Amino acid sequence: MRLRKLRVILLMLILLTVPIFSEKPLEVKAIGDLQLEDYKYDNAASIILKFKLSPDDFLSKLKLSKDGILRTSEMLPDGNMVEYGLLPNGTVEIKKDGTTKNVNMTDLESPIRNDLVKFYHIYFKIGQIKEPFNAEEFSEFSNISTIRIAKNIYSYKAKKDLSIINKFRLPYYKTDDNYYYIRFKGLDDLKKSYIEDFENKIKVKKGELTFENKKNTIKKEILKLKEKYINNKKKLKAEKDQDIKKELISLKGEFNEEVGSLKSKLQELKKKKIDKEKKNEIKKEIILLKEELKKAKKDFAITFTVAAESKEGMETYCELFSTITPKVEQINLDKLWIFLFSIGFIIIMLLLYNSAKKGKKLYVRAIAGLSAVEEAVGRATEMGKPVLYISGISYITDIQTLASINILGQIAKKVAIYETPLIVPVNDPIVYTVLREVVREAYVDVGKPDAYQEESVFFLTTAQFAYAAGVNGIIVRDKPSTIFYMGSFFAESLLMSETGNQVGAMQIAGTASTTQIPFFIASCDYTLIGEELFAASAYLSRDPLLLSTIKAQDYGKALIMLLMILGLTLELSGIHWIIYILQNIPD
Amino acid sequence: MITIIGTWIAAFFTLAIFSFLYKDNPFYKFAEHLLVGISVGYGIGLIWHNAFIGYVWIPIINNHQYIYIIPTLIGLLYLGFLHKKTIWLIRIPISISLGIGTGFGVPLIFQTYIFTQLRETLTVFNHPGMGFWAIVSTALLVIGVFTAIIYFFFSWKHKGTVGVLAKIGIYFLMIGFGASFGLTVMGRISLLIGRFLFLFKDWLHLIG
Amino acid sequence: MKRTIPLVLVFTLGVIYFFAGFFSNSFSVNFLQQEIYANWLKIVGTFAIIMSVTSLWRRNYIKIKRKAPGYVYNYIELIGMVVMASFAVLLPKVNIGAGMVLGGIEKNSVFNWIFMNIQVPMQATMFSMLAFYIASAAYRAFRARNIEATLLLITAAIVMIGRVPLGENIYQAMSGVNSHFLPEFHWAGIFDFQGITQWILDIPNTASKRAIVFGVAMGGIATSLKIVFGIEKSWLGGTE
Amino acid sequence: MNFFKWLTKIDRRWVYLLMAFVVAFPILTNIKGTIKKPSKSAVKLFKYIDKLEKDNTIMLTFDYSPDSLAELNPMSKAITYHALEKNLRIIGLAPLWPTGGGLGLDVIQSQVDRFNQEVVLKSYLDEIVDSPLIKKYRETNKISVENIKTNITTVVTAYYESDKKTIEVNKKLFDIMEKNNLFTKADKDKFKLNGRDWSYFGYKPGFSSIMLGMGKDIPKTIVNDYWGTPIIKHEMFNSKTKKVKSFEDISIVIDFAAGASVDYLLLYVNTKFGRPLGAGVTAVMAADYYPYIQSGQLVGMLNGMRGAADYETLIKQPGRGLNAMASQTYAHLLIILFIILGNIGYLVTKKGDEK
Repeated sequence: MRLRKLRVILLMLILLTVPIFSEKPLEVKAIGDLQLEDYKYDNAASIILKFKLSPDDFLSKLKLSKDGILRTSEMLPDGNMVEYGLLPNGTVEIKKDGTTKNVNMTDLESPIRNDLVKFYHIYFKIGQIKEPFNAEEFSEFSNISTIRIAKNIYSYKAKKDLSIINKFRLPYYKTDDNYYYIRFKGLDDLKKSYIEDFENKIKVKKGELTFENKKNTIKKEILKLKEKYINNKKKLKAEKDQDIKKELISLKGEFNEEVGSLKSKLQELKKKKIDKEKKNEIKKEIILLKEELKKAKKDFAITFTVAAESKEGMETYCELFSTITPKVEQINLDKLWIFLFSIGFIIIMLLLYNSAKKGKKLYVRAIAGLSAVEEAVGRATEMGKPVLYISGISYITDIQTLASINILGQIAKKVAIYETPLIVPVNDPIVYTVLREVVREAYVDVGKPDAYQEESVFFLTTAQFAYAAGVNGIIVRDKPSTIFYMGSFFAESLLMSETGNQVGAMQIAGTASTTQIPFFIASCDYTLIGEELFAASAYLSRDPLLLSTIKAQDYGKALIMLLMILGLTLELSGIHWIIYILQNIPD
Repeated sequence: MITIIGTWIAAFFTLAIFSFLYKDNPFYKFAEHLLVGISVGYGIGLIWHNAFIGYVWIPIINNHQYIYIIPTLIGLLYLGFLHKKTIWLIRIPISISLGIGTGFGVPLIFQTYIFTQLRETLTVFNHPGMGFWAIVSTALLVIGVFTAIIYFFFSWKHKGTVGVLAKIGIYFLMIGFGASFGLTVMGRISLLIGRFLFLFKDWLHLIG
Repeated sequence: MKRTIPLVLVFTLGVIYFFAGFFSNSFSVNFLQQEIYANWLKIVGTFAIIMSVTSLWRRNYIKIKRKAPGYVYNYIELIGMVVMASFAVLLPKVNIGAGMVLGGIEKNSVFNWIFMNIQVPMQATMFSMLAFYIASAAYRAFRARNIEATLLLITAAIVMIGRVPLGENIYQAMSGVNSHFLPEFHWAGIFDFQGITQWILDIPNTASKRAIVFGVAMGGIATSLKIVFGIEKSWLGGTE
Repeated sequence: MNFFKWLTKIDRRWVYLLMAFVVAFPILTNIKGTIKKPSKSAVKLFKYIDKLEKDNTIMLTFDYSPDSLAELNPMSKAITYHALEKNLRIIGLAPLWPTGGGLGLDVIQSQVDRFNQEVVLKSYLDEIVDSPLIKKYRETNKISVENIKTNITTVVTAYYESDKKTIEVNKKLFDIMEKNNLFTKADKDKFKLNGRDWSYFGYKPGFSSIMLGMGKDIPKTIVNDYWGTPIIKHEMFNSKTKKVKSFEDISIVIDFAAGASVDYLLLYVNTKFGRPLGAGVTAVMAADYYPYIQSGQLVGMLNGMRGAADYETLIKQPGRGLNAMASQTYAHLLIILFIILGNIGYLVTKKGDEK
């Protein structure tokens, strides 16, 4: 009772702390000619864009100027634009600062060259055709496979283009005809790098002012080098060898070289002298930069350039701009329905739990493998041979392992009553400590604490196949009459269960690892499939309180089936709102 | 030389493990126990260098991130295991990882397993231009999911209509398991081929 | 006390982290999810090795002390562990010739040599033994006892043929066959094992796996909630 | 009737023996399998790589341990061979598993050896063996000339590895050839030079930070290669015209995986940096990744041994994958035979019992 009150208080406290950690949302703006329909914030660091895009959009935006030349452009780090035009003869025309020159494609740096190579392929398709483009003739463009987004960072208020930080190619999520969703992550990082940019610039400027410090650091470096050299010399001198003499010489040479270069740097620095005017100029620049940094910290914006790639690998760019200021959204509304469903499930579960507490009887159908548990333990007792229990090879946080722990609790009680020996080799150290206590407790519960043997539960090893080898050894030597496999299993499942079959043990398995179920079916007498594993502990204990949760699971599944019938009917009649509820954009 | 010794030792242990197929024998026993011991030792080595030095020692001692002393102290509660009276202390680190894992897991399970899977099931017909065969197949998919869920209902006895539906459900489940079985065979035989190649080629040099 | 503290911790952390998934402020994302979930738990988990070592030691020690049958092998287990661990942790990184280093866990260390030449071959051999066990399971257990079992074994057989070149060879050989009764019907399609395999994977296999996923998800959620709300306490391992 | 009863009670060790025989026989007698119609996903990957031009760079990531080497080595070797044959540049890396570090090197080195031996070294072997560098190594380690000849690059690299100056000395070998005018121009290009044609980083801890870093600057993130040489010294990373700077300059990343690494790489390589991703996975995992091929997030995929066999068929270089196909076919047939025999025995004895 006290624990329950404590829980209510704790829950209230947790809910009260929420506003403390709230953050102030930032302003949102969208500009440009991208037909941005909607956007959402998934969490503090990611944004979901929804926009409309049709093949015609791409084709109409494909840059083919009137002279029939394919063009693309690139923004240089200094903010200037360079325009590249691919001529039909394969050479490239570069326009920069108003001047034009022609070069060969091979002379260009790689990213832009790749773009042009792709353009060149487009030439083959459209070289002879005149504007306007006909979508049918370029069917490959209607087959968009990737959407690429380049994001440019802006300081929103200054509206000053700074630099293209990175280009991203994102998988999109397409709903119906031409709506695309894109999830955009890492806004936090972007903001950080944007601010870092400023800070670095300020550092550089400051460095220009304080060249005295540089001198000192160089002097320190020289001292360090000397120390290192002397140490190495000592080490080498301790040994006597011809080769080492050679190394010593080379070491000296290297040392002299490095010190020499440092010294020449020092002299260069000495030559440099900054007059007062220049100093003031730099100081002013720093002040300006600092102001911008302040602005940047407050708000910054991002431009998205959308490009699309057809499945055939052709790429077309469409410079659709939109500027969005990232803001922080407190609650992820995208997950609202998940929240409602989970809360609903919790309420159903607690209601059923309460009604079970009041004594309402709950029916649960027989589960074949579990009805056999009693028989299996009885068999072991008759034969005077041990019962072996394998709890899977996963961690304690795995729900399958948790289910397995509960099942062992029940089985251990039955085993304790008959005083049949029990062997539990465990794969994970934490699971081992828990299982040990569970088994001890079971023996105490049925009033036979003396029958409990300390070494019946033990840790074997965490390595998958070493564990399987160990278990195989135990099976062959101790010849258990009954083996339980409950929990999460991987490839080792058949190694153990076939060996168990070989010694003629009765085997009952239960796992939700779908890939291993067929092997258990092949080699075990009974197999609990999937969810039956989770129902097992409640079923075995026949505890009405635990059985109530099985009921809750059934309600959940009934809801899923209801949604399936309803959803399919609605979908087929063209109403999509259930899909809308279930809509979540893939990561 | 060291590689040749290695190959011979590896071949010995390979054969020792294979000998279990005939029957349990001292060679297998020796190999098995050595494997268990070595694998624990290997775990100790890896945890010491990667986890203890990497996550605990370097951050706290070298990088002065003293905040990590808190999880270290929590982790040290596992030492309670060494004595009967303090053994309850290990419940604390366990309860922490369990609480965080389960609490965080619930919405995630809802999202990845239930919502996504349900959406995929509902939109199966949303492809224009499906032929007759495709529609039949898709309908089968939906029927399969539906009936197999009914099999997992614990509140109903498998009798009457429910019994028939559950039966159909189990048929689907069995076909699924058959497919898993068939798919796995190739992978497992590949591994056997790998071992044979080691024995015939690297060790005995029977083939080029 | 011994039970209340863990139960309260599970409840508090369970509720906090349940909500953390829905909140998107930096406290939730950066602190709760990144720092504590990812970084702290990693450190806490490091110390669990203490229990594995003591348990292994204790188990073998008891057997050796009692001189239980085959206790010689318990010596081997202990030696294996101690030798391996001491190469990694205790011994210095000294060059011992032949390009090998005594201590440490680097590629040219003795530790790694033992791993590559003893542990790996044994594990790979254990793994490869599955090929034998699959064969024997297929021979012994895949009996057409009832419709369920028959479906399982027929599906398995079809998929197995569909995955090896044999499947396409059969299809090619059969594609010439035509029926006099139903000339329009593409008879060879029956032998298109690759195609049938793909269909099995896409339709009934997907259906069955999806249904299991629904069930497992429900069971998983229920088990998680039972633990958070303290309905299920067996993980505490005892009532004390 | 007795026969069928015997059939149901046959000792399983006979089953094991038959299985061992069926798998071992084609290996020992070198029976090769053939594939007429390679799988679609393999063809997709092949076409993508085949379309790449000379000097494009591909990145291979090795995320498997020795346990699953048998399944993944054949396909990684086939793809490496294809890339080298097409004169693509290769970057190798083991981002997730420490044990993948050595395996990846073995794969790339073996294929590089194949080329260097086939294309260049065979013709000029005598000169190289007598060069002062190799002579010294030969004398100190007492290795016969024949022994060195069969495995020259491996020996050379092993020597350099012990010296931790791989790239320098590798270049020396190249220089010896060049100084003595041993190269024709075609040969010079075909010679696979570490640092120019391929570069191997080994295992680098810190998966996500490594991936994020490589998206911006590879030399800055990786710093040193497998042997500890700063990779900025490699021609691949400092060339003026064909420099590899970040993921942008990598045409495709191909992951050989025995674990969940494909999922991670989808997230980083494909989603974050928009680079094409291909995969080679174990047969057991393969079914999980078909949806990604459908959505185009994976360019293509090789599926277990069959995938390797498919790829070997496509590049017309039969190797372990195709060899294994014979064993696979027999083994599959044997298992099906077992199922049939077991059932005949079961049905007949059941009927007998009923009578």
